[in-house]
Parts: sequence; C-alpha cells; structure tokens
Amino acid sequence: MKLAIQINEGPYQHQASDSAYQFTRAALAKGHEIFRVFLYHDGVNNATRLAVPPQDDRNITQQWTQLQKEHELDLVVCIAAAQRRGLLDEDEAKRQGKDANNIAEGFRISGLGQLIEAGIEADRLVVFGD
Amino acid sequence: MKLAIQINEGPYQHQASDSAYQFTRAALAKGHEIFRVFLYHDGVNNATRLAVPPQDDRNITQQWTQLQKEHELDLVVCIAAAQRRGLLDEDEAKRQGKDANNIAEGFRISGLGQLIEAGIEADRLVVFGD
Amino acid sequence: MSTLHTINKSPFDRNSLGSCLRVISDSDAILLIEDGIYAATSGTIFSDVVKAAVQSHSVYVLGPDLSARGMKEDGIVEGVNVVDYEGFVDLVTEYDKTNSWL
Amino acid sequence: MSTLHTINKSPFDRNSLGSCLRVISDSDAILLIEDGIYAATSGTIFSDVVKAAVQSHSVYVLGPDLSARGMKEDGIVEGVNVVDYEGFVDLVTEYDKTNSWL
Amino acid sequence: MAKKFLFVNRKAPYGTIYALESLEVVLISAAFEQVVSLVFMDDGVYELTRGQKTDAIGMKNFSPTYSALGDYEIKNIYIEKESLEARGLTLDDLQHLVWEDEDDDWAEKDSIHLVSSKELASIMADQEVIITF
Amino acid sequence: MAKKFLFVNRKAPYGTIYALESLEVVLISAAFEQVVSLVFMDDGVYELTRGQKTDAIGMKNFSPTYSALGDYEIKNIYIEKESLEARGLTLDDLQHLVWEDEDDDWAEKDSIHLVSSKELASIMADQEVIITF
Repeated sequence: MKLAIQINEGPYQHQASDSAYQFTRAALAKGHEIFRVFLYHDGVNNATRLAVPPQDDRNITQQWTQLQKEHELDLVVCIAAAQRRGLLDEDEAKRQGKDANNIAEGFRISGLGQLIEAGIEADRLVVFGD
Repeated sequence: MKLAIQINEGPYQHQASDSAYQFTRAALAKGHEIFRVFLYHDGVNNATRLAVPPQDDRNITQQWTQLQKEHELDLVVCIAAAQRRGLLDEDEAKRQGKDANNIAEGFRISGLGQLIEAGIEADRLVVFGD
Repeated sequence: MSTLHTINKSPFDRNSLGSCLRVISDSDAILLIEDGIYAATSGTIFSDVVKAAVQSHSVYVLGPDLSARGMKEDGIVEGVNVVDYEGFVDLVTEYDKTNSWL
Repeated sequence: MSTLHTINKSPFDRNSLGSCLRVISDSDAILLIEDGIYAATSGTIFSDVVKAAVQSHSVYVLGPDLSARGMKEDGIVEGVNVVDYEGFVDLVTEYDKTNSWL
Repeated sequence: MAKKFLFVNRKAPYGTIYALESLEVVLISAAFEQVVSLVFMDDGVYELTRGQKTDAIGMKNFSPTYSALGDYEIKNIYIEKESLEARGLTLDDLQHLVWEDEDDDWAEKDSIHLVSSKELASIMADQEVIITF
Repeated sequence: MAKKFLFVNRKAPYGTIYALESLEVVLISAAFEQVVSLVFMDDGVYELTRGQKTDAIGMKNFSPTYSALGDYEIKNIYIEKESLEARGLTLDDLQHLVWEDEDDDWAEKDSIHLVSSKELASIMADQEVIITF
C-alpha cells in the first residue's frame, strides 16, 4: 500500500519524529511504499544538518538521511513553516539574503500543496506530533 | 529588583517566547534589572538568525536582538540543548566540524550552570514554556 | 469508512482520549502510542474508561512504548491487545483511514 | 515564602490548574496567562473551580491574553483581577517566588 | 476523483501555532478541488470567537482570515455543540461565516453547522483523509 | 549563602524530553552547593518506574541515572502520594533511591519520601527557587 507520513514536532523535544521513523521502517520492511514524509510545524527542524546529539544517543536527522538513501524516500520540508523557523537550503538562503543554510542531505523544501497531494495520492496518511 | 527569565520553547510554535519578551520589556520599563535570559529545551531555537517570518508578522529573534542591544541583556543559549537541536555559533561549528553556524547577534552559548547561577543571583526566576 | 484513532497523550495530562471516545464510530479502533499507553494500564482512575471502550471497540497498545516506560504487558486492562510497529502498520492498512488525536 | 503560580494552559486541555490547586499554600496567588485565561471566563464547566479558588486566594488574569482571544473583561468570574504585563511584573516582585506550571 | 478531506481544529489560538498553520493548510487545500470540510471542537471552538485584539501580545490577529473561507468554496464547517456548551459559548459568540451560492443568484448562506457529538461521529466516519490540529 | 532549589517533575519520560533535560539541570545544580530538592508528581512519577527498556523505540534509557542522585548528595526526593494512587502505583513500582550518610558510617538511607499533597504544599512553600518541568 502507498503510505504518507506527516511529522509536526522537532527532534528530541517530542517523540513524534522517533515514532514516525520506527513506523516508516516497519512499513518499508513489510513492503509498503512510502509516498512522502512531510515535515510541518516544528517538524521542519528534523531537517537540520547542524545538530550534534550526545554520542550515546541517536542522531535523528542522520537516521532519516540514511533511510532516504536506502529507499529513495521523498522527505519534504514545508517552506512556509521552515522560513518562520530558520530552516533553509542553499537556494532559499540566497533568495532571502541569508549567509548560511542548514538543511541536511536527503531533504527538499517545497510547498504545503505537497501535503495535500500526499493526502490525495497515498492510500493512508499517518500524522505524528505533540 | 534583579529578575531572570527562562524560555523552554522555540519561536512561533508556542507563545512562550512572545510572553517572555513582553514580560521582559515591561520589567525593564519599570526599572528592573534583567540578570539573564536563559534559553533551554527547544527555547534555543529562538536564537537562530536564519528565520524569515512573513513580512506582516513579528520577527521574534530580531526583537530579542534589538532588546539585547538597547539594554545589554545577557541572552544565554544552553549548549547541551543547542547541540541536540542544531543551534551553533562559529566556535562550536568549528569544534564540531560543521560547515555553517546559525546563531543570531546578541546571543551567546554557554553551559547549564548559567541557569543555576541565574537562580542564585537573581531575586526572581520566571519560566515561560509549553 | 472505518477509522484507526491514535492517541499519544497520557489521559492524566490531556483529554484527547475522552474527545476521541465522544465521536468514535462503531467500526473504529483505537491505538494507544507514546505517552498514550498509560491509559492501557490497570488500576488507574482511567482504567474503567478503557474497560468500557474495550466492550465496544478494538483497543490496541504499542508494546515498544509500554516497555520503554517500564509498564508490563500483564499489567494492562483485559481485552487491550499489544502490537509492535509491524502491527501498527497492519492496523493502518486494515482501517480505511487514520485520525491522530494530537 | 509566598508563591505566584502561573498557569498557561486551558483547563479543558490540561490539568495544570488542578495540580496547582492541590499544593497551593494560603499566602499564594494564581496568575492565568496565555491559554490559561480561559479558566477565568464565566459559564464554563470550570468556572466553579475558579469561583472556589477566588474565595481563598488572589486570582489574576492577564488582560492582553484575554483580549487576544476575544474574551471580554466583563465576562470573567467575579473576584478575578485583570492585570497587564506591568501588573504581571509587579506580582512577580510582590510574591517571594514564581512557580510556572508548565 | 476528488477525495473527502476533513481538517479537525482542537486547539486554542495564539497559545500555540497549530490553529494558524492549520488554516494555511485549509486554504491551500482549496486549490486541489477536493471535498473539504472543517470541524471545530474542544478548544478549537475558541479560534472563531469575535473581537480578537492581539496588539498587546505583539502577535498577528489571523481571525479575519476565517471569513475568507467562503470565497475559497469551503462551506462545510461543523462546530461541536458539546464543546461550545462546556465553554459557556453559543454560536452568537463566534464569527458568522457565509458563502455565496452561485446556483441561487449568489445568495449568502451559512457555512457553519452546529452538530452534536453523535452527528459529528458520522460526519467523521464519512471522510477519506483526516488531519487533526 | 545557599538557596533552596526545588525541581518539580510532572511529565512522563520519552514522550517528551523534559524529564531527561530536567535531570541534566538537577545534576549540574549539585555542583553549586545549594540545597536541592526534587518533587515527582502528576505524570512525573512515571519517570522512576523500574524496568524501562527502550531498545524497541530507539531512544536512550536514561532511568539508571536517577540512581546516581545519591552520589551527588541529592537526597530530598518527594513523591506525591495522590499522583501515585491515581495511577495505581506504589513505591514498590519505583526505583529505590538511596544515599550514603558520611556522618553515620556511610549507612545507606532512603532518598525517597512519600508525601501527601498537603505536606507537599508546605515543602513547596519553603523553597526559594522552583523550576517545574
């Protein structure tokens, strides 16, 4: 089946991203297709490449990046939510006149329409949040 | 009186930082001293210089930077919380081997001890969060 | 159209389970995850709510979240079924849609 | 040592007001801010809780948060005092310490 | 084939951003020609109160945007009666949202429907995608 | 002059980070030679349950760290009875936290004190700084 995932909270503060990651791995292991993972609200903060969690803890962003590589996941960061919270890619940084960007490998920034499209195209949408 | 402030949530998602800002301005206007503003948990995300909120909305980080300039506020970002969440200054970025940093003007990164010190030195500690 | 309702909040902290139960349909099921798993434990002031829910609906609890919090599978309300993440995925596909009570 | 307790959550959403009232001391006061202001409004299922609290404690509500949410000052429980951010600062200095029920 | 989307609003405005960013999703959804419905229940009913004035908290008042929903052809707006009553509110305390019926000489019609929990249950059962904020 | 610090833990572990980051604050506070007390109430009592196993959720099990509190001279740990009872728990369900009394030939003594809401009220009243997580 085609599943879509929405994540509403940032890494570590809430379990949302961890739960979504475990769910996504289990779905892939069972042979389901993940149509898209959409990061909304503070969920956009899962896409930063600047985090340095303690060595004995998981690195949430790297887990997603790794899963993206293995399964060509479509990890989409909502542009409106990202702009508010300071999550930028190179193009966005240029356009906004910012001197740095912080997006991690494997994520792409796009519009809210991508969430609605996921709702239309996927057989199921599962939301993780606070 | 000497007041200290703690902020536990990031910008926009919760009202915490807005409430803390309005409270801090009112306290300064009444002649109180703000010993320190300590950013903990997701509160560290208030210190990013990469945010681009909509033009008709407030820019939370810039509000704090401006207030810092006017009143020489001590805006401290907790280093442990910041590392987890990807908020870095130039030194931290170098030490961690990261190719970018995202801290805004007027904030400094330091240890959790700064919160305890604020509790000891200030006459009152007021916490804003979720 | 059947619905899988997920609840991720402790019933002691928030009322999402109560809201869900107000508008749940006969063919729907409930899955307790994250801090929502405490609703499934026996002997609490909310156990009766869950006991009643089990009479009319399938109620599931995510085992990994139970274990993480030190809650034992033999200490949960009778009739609540324990599933792992694979079971979570199966439930999502089995019901026509999912409603996450965030 | 007197305490100013701040409550920033809607009583419908979370139980922080209830927890605060369980351990509050006689000389303490309560200030409702952010979504906590809904507890101060009349005619709700929580109004009686606040009416009782007003009998034994000073209860304040932050006016700016009331107005933002379209709640009128004449629609709040009798005995609850409206303050602005300056009043918030005064309360913090007036009581020996602050406890934020997050 | 259009899908039935339901957006459920359960959070008060301003204390958190969910109400505002939910509204942004709803407005975008209108461009996709799906069947869109909205529910306001629990603290979500507070999103629609009249007379919100946010100057003193320094935040943007986004409540006027709800009145644009009709222009976006979003006219299935359900308010749970039980949530309103628990909060001592009536429909008169909320904004009056309308849409213009093209097939009826552009007559203004109510978008808001007051429903019981029981009615809401069957409305929710009928949906294909539900996003709760 | 040492101040009386109280850290109040009200949140369940793992669902949010507050319990873990609260513990980090508590451990740091020990270095400042203040009078430190801890309260576990509401869902905070769940932080101390025995036998937490986090492998299957991919998070770090931080519950063993509580047993180090004694080594940091943190021995005033109060558990609210009403919160335990509402959750069907007893002290036997929680970790047994102890400290060693230097003045009593390093005898192991209980750090945990079960208190009623009323007793807790006077403990809280007695503090100079309270941080609630």
